[in-house]
Amino acid sequence: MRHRGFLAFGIGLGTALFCGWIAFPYALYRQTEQPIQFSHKIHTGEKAGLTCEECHALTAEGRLGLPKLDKCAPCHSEPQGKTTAEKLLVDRYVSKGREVPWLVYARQPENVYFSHAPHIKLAQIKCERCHGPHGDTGSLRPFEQSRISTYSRDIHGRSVLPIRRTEWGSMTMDDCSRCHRERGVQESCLTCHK
Amino acid sequence: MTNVTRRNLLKLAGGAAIGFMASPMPWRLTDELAIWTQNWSWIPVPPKGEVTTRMTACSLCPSGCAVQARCIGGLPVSLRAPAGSAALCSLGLTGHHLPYHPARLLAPVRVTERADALHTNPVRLGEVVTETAAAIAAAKAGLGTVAVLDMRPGRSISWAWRSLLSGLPGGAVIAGPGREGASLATLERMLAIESGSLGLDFEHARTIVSFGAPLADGWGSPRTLQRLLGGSRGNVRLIHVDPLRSPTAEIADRWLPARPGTEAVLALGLAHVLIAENLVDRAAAAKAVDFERYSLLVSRVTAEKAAAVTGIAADAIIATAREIARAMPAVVLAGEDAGGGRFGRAAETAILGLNLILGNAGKGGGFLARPDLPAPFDSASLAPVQDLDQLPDRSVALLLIDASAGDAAFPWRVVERKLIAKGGLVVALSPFFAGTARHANLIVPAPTFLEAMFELPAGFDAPAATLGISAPLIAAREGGADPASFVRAVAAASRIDLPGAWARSEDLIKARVARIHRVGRGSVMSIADGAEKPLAAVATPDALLEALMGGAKWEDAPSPSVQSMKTMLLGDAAGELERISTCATAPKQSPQYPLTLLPRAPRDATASAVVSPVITKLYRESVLRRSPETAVLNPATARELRLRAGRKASLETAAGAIGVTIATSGSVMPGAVEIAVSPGAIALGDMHTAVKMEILEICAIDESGGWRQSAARLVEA
Amino acid sequence: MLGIGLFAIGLCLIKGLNQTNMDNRFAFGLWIFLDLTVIALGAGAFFTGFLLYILRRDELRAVINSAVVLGFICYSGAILVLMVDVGQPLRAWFTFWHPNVHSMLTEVTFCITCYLAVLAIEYAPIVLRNRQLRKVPSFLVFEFELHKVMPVLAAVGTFLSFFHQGSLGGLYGVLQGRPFAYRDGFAIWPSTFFLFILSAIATGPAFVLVTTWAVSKISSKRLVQPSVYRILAMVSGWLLVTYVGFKGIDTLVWLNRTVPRTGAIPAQFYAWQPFGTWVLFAEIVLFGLVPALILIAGARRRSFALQLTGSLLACAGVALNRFVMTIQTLAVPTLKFEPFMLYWPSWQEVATFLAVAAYGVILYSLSFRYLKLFPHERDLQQY
Amino acid sequence: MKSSANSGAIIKRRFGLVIDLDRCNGCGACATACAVENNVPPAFPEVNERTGLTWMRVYRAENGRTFPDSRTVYFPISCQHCGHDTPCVSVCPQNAVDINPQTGVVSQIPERCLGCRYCMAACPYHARYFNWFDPTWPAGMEKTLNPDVSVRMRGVVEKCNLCHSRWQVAKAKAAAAGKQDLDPADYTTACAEACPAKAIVLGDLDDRNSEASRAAKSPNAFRLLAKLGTDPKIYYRSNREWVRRLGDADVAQIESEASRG
Repeated sequence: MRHRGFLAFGIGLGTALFCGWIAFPYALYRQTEQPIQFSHKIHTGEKAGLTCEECHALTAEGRLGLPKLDKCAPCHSEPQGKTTAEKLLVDRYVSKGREVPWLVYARQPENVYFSHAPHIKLAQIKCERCHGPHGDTGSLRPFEQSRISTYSRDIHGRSVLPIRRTEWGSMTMDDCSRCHRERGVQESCLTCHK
Repeated sequence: MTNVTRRNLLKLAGGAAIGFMASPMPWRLTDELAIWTQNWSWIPVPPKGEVTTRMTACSLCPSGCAVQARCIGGLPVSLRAPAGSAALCSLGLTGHHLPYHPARLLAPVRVTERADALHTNPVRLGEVVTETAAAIAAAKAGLGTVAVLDMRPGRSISWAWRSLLSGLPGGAVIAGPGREGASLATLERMLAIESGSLGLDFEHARTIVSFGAPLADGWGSPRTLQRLLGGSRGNVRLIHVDPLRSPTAEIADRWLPARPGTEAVLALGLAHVLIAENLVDRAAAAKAVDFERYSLLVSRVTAEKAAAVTGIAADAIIATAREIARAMPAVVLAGEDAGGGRFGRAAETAILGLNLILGNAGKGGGFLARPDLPAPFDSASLAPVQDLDQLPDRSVALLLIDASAGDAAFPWRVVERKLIAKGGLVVALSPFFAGTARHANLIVPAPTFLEAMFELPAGFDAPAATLGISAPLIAAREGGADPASFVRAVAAASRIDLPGAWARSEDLIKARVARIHRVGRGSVMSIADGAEKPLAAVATPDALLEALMGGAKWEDAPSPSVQSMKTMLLGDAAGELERISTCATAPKQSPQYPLTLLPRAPRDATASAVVSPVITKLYRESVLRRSPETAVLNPATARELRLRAGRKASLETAAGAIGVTIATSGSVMPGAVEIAVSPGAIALGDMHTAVKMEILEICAIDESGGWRQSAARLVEA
Repeated sequence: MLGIGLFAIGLCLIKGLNQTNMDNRFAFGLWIFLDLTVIALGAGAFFTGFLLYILRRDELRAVINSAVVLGFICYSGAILVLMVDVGQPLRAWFTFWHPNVHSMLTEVTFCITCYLAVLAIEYAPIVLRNRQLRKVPSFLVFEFELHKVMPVLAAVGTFLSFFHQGSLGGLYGVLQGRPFAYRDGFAIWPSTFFLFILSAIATGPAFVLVTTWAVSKISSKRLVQPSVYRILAMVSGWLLVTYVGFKGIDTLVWLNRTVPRTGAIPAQFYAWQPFGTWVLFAEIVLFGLVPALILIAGARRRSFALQLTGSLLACAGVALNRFVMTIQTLAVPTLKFEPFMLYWPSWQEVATFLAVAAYGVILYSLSFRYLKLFPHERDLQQY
Repeated sequence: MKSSANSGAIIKRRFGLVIDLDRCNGCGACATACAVENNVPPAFPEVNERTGLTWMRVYRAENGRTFPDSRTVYFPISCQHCGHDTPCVSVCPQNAVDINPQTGVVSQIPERCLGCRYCMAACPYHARYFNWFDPTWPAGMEKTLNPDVSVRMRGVVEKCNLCHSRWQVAKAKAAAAGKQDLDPADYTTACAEACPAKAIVLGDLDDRNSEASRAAKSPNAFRLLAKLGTDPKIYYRSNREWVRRLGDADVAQIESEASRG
């Protein structure tokens, strides 16, 4: 009798823990593949020999983002090699002159005003500090987006817990303000929010 | 293996509860839900894209202010005045909203009335053209005449209309009513000017005598207002005649609140003092063939008599006359009657006559002769341009309304009266199912501001002819129709061949620009760098067009001489003025309509068919503009008539009644009742609220299509 | 009633607060005013607890359970309404995660939620005394344990309640932008902080008295000894006297020192009908001093009628005070050129509150039916 | 640690507006421009002057005399950005309101706000507005929204922040050029920019040679409800004595047209 009671208790506990720790994080995120595959390694390697700045350049307004098609077109007017990605790039985008609808891992939410300029130019922070070392990744991982908050997993933290395994891999408000505090930036909501 | 007891279930639940608490799920869910509320899918998200700045000009009123548009991904998100040029008004600041206005038409429609509400059913453009052609045929067969109501005359499309009408019975282009400075036509008649028109030289005037010209409410070019408000105010004096304590009265150096309807007497009284005290430019005055009669006539209207009629102290009138003479050049404007319409011919003649005895004709700071802009093409015969009151009643079988470049509020009653008994066909070219177009049977959607090229001929208050072009920033919407090509189509359908090689409005505008370039006179004013270079320095017509598209303005060389063979101080209103000068008395109120109704009509309420929905900030969302449901009285008047503030009442005139709430304010003239005119529900983009009877609909009207102040009464509910 | 109310709540949550008649000027409306009142009346719970467990007035054991249930209802009800009142209920927890320690509202939120927990725990043993549940051995143990810590809980509860009753008063006292509500204070708390505490503990017992009487009328049973009523009346009466005293002093200080310093003119506050100076009079004398005297007299003369009227008046008084602080404060203009405004609640607002009231009644009657709210009930039925 | 020193450099400004009431003729361009700049939605049909959203609101007031001596003045009123004991900052339970140390601007963060409206009760200028409705624009008009300002959702408070997005853009531009501080020419508010009479001037009140600080020091300059001691950063000026009395808090109530009878 008594023993069976504990059994029931145990089952309850077990299932709950399983759902909470394993099933939930899995269910929370919707995974989408990028429109086409892309290898930073190839482009930065001796093959193309590009630097980060050549594609991700800072504009006079202090904006910085993904390269437009005109950056890709010169080399990719013809497929470079046999990969499907190449074929897609040329057929679907370059030849049609359509921009590639990349899914941006690090896109900040609508209520955030973020400019790369002060971080790169003034504070001289390295890209890896926030974006991690994907300059030499061979492929693009699927884009993960929370089904509820619609936030990209990259900005809301890889882990479901508010803990950070690596220096990068999470661009939550806390991460921003931690860094700001370390550097003694005078902060207020309006410094980053709009 | 185990029998399920209630207690076991309890324990299972307990375990589960503890388990969940120990997992990240509940906490993360709370967080995610909070973030969800910050990113609701139904909250609009602003556009993304690169930021660019593009130049154009505002086509929403004849002032044609230069506009600098901030664009995201090529589409304008905000409009502002370029550095160094006149600031934009609320209409201009929100002009880029209009292409998305809920009243916007995206296909030709037929308007039908069911259950006393208007409905629209889409029709094909072809049908509209054939029906119009049919109506033309019917007119030719003797059913009636054909007329075009041109809400923005002076554009080159007007020539297209005029050549279309030239062959048709009674064909005439009617200059749309409710235009600022329409009174200048009267002055032109007094000066017997055949060609060209008069331009007003505010720039050099040292005194502006405004008879009800609402300068501070967007009347005329914003430049004038900014001169009056700006730092350089020192060198221009404003004398304002207005029974309303209006924003213009607020900024005037001298305010003369003459009783509504007594403006003519005030003008004659001023003339009397000017002549009696020998303050006039005799030489100039003597040019007038009827000067003797005039001075005799005004000699009857002594300052004291004028005072008795107008309610303005005699010494104030005398002082004003001297003030005017002291600070010449002084330009005298006949603006709007206290009801917002034109004064009527007699008053206009009396008021504008002051200019002639002050010698303002052809003088800097006065009225300059202004050669017309070159026509876009030569044409053997053109239909005349007339005013509405020159059109006989019950004559028009086909009325075409061109509201493609803007609209203005005016009483439809005056137009309706012109249509043949069984109501002829009314076809409108308008971007919106609003304003004048709502009275049409068929509407062809024209492109609106920023969607197409619009030409901007100078407003009445520019000393010389000018031309600007409003360049399109947004691709025209599907289903729209170009006015010029509509004219062509109608002409083709009714076998009228039109001169000139043009198919679309742009062609007409380009043709006109080319002709300006050929004339070679004047200079081009660039907005970007404020530089002014002679037109001769512009190499090709295309170069000129490009400059104008970039926000530049062509300005003709001023030609001050007004050659006039036969100046008439009493114009064609001599008889009426005789009557006024002899037996004018202070206006008496009829016992059953003891109040004078004075509608307050700011520009953004009457100068266009629709406004941006954001204009609600000035009306419904704040108390800056009075509510159109509030009738405001002087406290004394209210006491006299036993009306209590805050009560609901019905405001009644001979023409109708509306429901209002009574309010009192010391700023209202005793015996008057003020009501604000504000954009209607449709104008503000609310297509669902039922259209209410609006204040202007119960005001008295005049033949030229304006509103007059009217006798009214308030009956508490 | 519950149904309509829930529907109204649904409207407010789904369509938004445009369902209410509140506006940018009347940011607070019926809900906040009633919340404040209800919470003030709910003070009976902790104060009786305080008298019983701390001051050891054992006669009050007769009403403590009922008082606790009342408190629980009032507080949970108030919180329910608040959840509808805020524009973004799903973000309410931010207050705990990113609290602004300077805000009176933060104090209120923290205290009220904590105290609600306390009440829940105090509620537990009453539930557990239910005959059915007594069968479960572990529950018995639990209940016994609870009883030992009850004084501690009472103490904690008392502290929390004192604090948030105060904070509720502070809520308005700190509004230095609203000369009508702003008060000078001691230390960091404006005088209203203490006045609210006083008025709450003064009317709390009165409310207990009223409800107990009402219940015994409805159930037509004698529930407590007349002596209990007398104690409640006496306590309430004397506290009310003190309150009125302080309130009077505070008002004088406010009129003669605080207001002039803000540049406002006291007379202006009462220049607007219907809120004339009569409000001030009613608040202090009619519903303050008068009930106080009636209560004391009633207690002295052992006249229950007097005790009851006094209690009713006192409750009305505290409501009036909360009304003035909430609604009149917002109605009085601050800028010279802006109008005086009034507002009427929409049916959604009223219905929402009625729903909560209904919930209160239901919960109470259930408790009364199944639980032992009045320990002496049985014995009193004997004779 | 050059970088940290660099980014930590202290810039302290006190931006404020100086509004010349003798120039304002109540045209409302400031209110319109503000709404366009800050994505303030147009009114629902049900909305009235008590539930509307007007970050910049123009009040009409009269001198209380009667015709023909009656005079009208217009008070453009936005958030007054109080610098001392800011009433709304201390009351917000969850830090949705704070003061930006670099600009002195009082912020209101809609994403943090829970809509308790305590700050609105605290504000003596009624400069804070609550989103009673979900924001909606006519179909297609969302293409005209300003990308630098986030659209607020229903159930939160919003108010003027001196076009802070423009400040952010100017800062970014400066940073891109390697400059620590923005060029004053790059930053002005929409209302100041739109005013046809140039009646509104934005500037750093601490910067001795800014036009604003000079105007604010003129003898005819005053601040609304200055006696409350909240040190607002919006100054008004008028040469007309009755206007100054209207603006200051120690004269008897004057009948206001704003009451609409």
